[in-house]
Amino acid sequence: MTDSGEMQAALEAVLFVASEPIPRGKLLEIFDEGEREAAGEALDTVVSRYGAEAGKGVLVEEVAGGFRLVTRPELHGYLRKFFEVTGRTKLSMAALETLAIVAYRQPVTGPEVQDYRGVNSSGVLKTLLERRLIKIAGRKQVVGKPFLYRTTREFLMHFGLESLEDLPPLEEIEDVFGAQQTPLELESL
Amino acid sequence: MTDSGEMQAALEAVLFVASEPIPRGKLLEIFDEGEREAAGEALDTVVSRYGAEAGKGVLVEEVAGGFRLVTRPELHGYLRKFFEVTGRTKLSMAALETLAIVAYRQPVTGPEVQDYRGVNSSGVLKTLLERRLIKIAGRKQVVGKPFLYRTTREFLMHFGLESLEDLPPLEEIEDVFGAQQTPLELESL
Amino acid sequence: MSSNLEQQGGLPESWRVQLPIFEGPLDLLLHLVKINEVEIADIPVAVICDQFYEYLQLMEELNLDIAADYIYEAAQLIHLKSKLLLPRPATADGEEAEDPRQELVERLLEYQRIKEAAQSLAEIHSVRRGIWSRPAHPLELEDDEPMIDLGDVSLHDLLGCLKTVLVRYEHEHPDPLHVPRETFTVRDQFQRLLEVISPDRPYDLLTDLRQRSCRAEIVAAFLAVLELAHLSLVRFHQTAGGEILIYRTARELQVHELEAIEG
Repeated sequence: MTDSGEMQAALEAVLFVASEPIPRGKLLEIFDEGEREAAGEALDTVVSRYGAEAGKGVLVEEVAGGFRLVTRPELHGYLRKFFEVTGRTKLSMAALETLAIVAYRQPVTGPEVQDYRGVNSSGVLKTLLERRLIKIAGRKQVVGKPFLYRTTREFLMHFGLESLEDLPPLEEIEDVFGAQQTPLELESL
Repeated sequence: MTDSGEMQAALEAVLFVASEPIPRGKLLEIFDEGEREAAGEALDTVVSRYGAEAGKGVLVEEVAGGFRLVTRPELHGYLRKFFEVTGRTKLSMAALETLAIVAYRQPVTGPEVQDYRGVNSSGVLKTLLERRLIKIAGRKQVVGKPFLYRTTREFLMHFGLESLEDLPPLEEIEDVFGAQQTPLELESL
Repeated sequence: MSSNLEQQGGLPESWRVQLPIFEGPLDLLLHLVKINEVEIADIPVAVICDQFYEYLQLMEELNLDIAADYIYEAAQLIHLKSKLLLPRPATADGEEAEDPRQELVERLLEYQRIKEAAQSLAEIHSVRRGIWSRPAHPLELEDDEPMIDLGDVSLHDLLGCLKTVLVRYEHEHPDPLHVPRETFTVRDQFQRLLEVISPDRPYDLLTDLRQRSCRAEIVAAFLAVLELAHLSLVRFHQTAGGEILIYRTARELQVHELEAIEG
């Protein structure tokens, strides 16, 4: 027989990991059939415990026919602030892609980066400039004289490279990722 | 002045929403500068509260230089049952050996790993790279410029370490062939 | 102890029933040290070498693939064994020379430490495998795409991104469809003509050229005819009506002559 404490713990763990509301019945299915009634009581205990305690940032919400854990709405401001704080050290996948293009095709212009990625990349280039991962290295002598971008010393340091020559050649992508994925014809670029 | 209850609630909410370890300093940055000391105490309260309560499925762990909320390991069975997944797959002995070499001898190259293990290890290194337990951290400036490998933050998280210094100590190297060595017994050969 | 080992000689019988699986040659060596109940530092090379070799034979009998790593290690052991049979010369200052086993012993000790470390990682792993964290979903707070902490970005990620870009680029910019251009070589035409031209039956050159598929083939065929004439393999006869007839001569084609023709 599972004791109530363990049932509560198990229910809490499932609610914690789940990202969508879980119907009561489905939640109780993690226990044997004979235990479901006791488990129902344990669930009520978990719900009321979250509601009652002071200093709780999370509560159990019953929505759309299910239970889920959510942060208390009045704490929104703190969360917003937190994401501003952490956002400073984060890069989006778009930024990483752009960084990879600049690294391997430098010096490269904004329009060229856009051509590789198929989407406007000026915002991402700006982010990378702010993070000092890339720098402006002159202008290309073509119509419009676009800026040329290069990677910085910080870039090299971040990736533990002594010089740009240490960047793994494109062919090594196969070594690192395996060739069984999409066959890549590097010469065609 | 924010009261301690609200601070605790805010910290809990942030820990709940962030899915990765957050360094103490970053957590406290959501409060005004003058309040950081009180916030630090509130954080300690949150951590100890999670540790103490019965029927808790979730705990605050200090790992990879930060705090995060995770489920208690003994609830694995319930979570597996609910989410119908096996959770993290096992690591083979070959992978663990290779991981141990990278962890204790980092930065280390592929050929060096092979030397330590006596077997070709490139496949295992690739697996560990894919699971983000190790990363490429530059190249060694020797012939062939092999990649240097290091363990990642994910490695620390996976093994519950705050930093690499928390790795269980490796048995000290005995100086087998030290100065006062016993003369070799030839008949034992 | 040593004499015991020598008498014992081969592998224990139990091995023949259950063949342990080793992570590699060093793992096998450690195992041999263990079952012989000796210290790594005092490894009896001759005995271990024989047992190692016997294990490889066993693998062969069982049709197991013997990895090159094992064979390499076996060669090292045999080399070491032979070295130990020779008397060791004293060094210049009279000290005893280095034990030839030193390198092997150090490798084995290091490997043993690594194995122990791997074992403790395995124990931690088996407990912590049960820990679940919350998947990242910033609760409708930000409409951001997934972000990765700069500190976690490694060269591997950078290469991964580059690969994504290249694959996508290629997908969006497929190679223009091109019909492979047939190429006609003089050598092919040369060989074709040699087969159809005979010594006693006239072969009409213009008819042949008219049957070619395109101008490139005509040019190649014409050059081939000139080549045939140059090598005296054919002779020409022009009729009153203007037809050019070709006959094969008696001369044999030399291999080097064929190779010299543009292929």
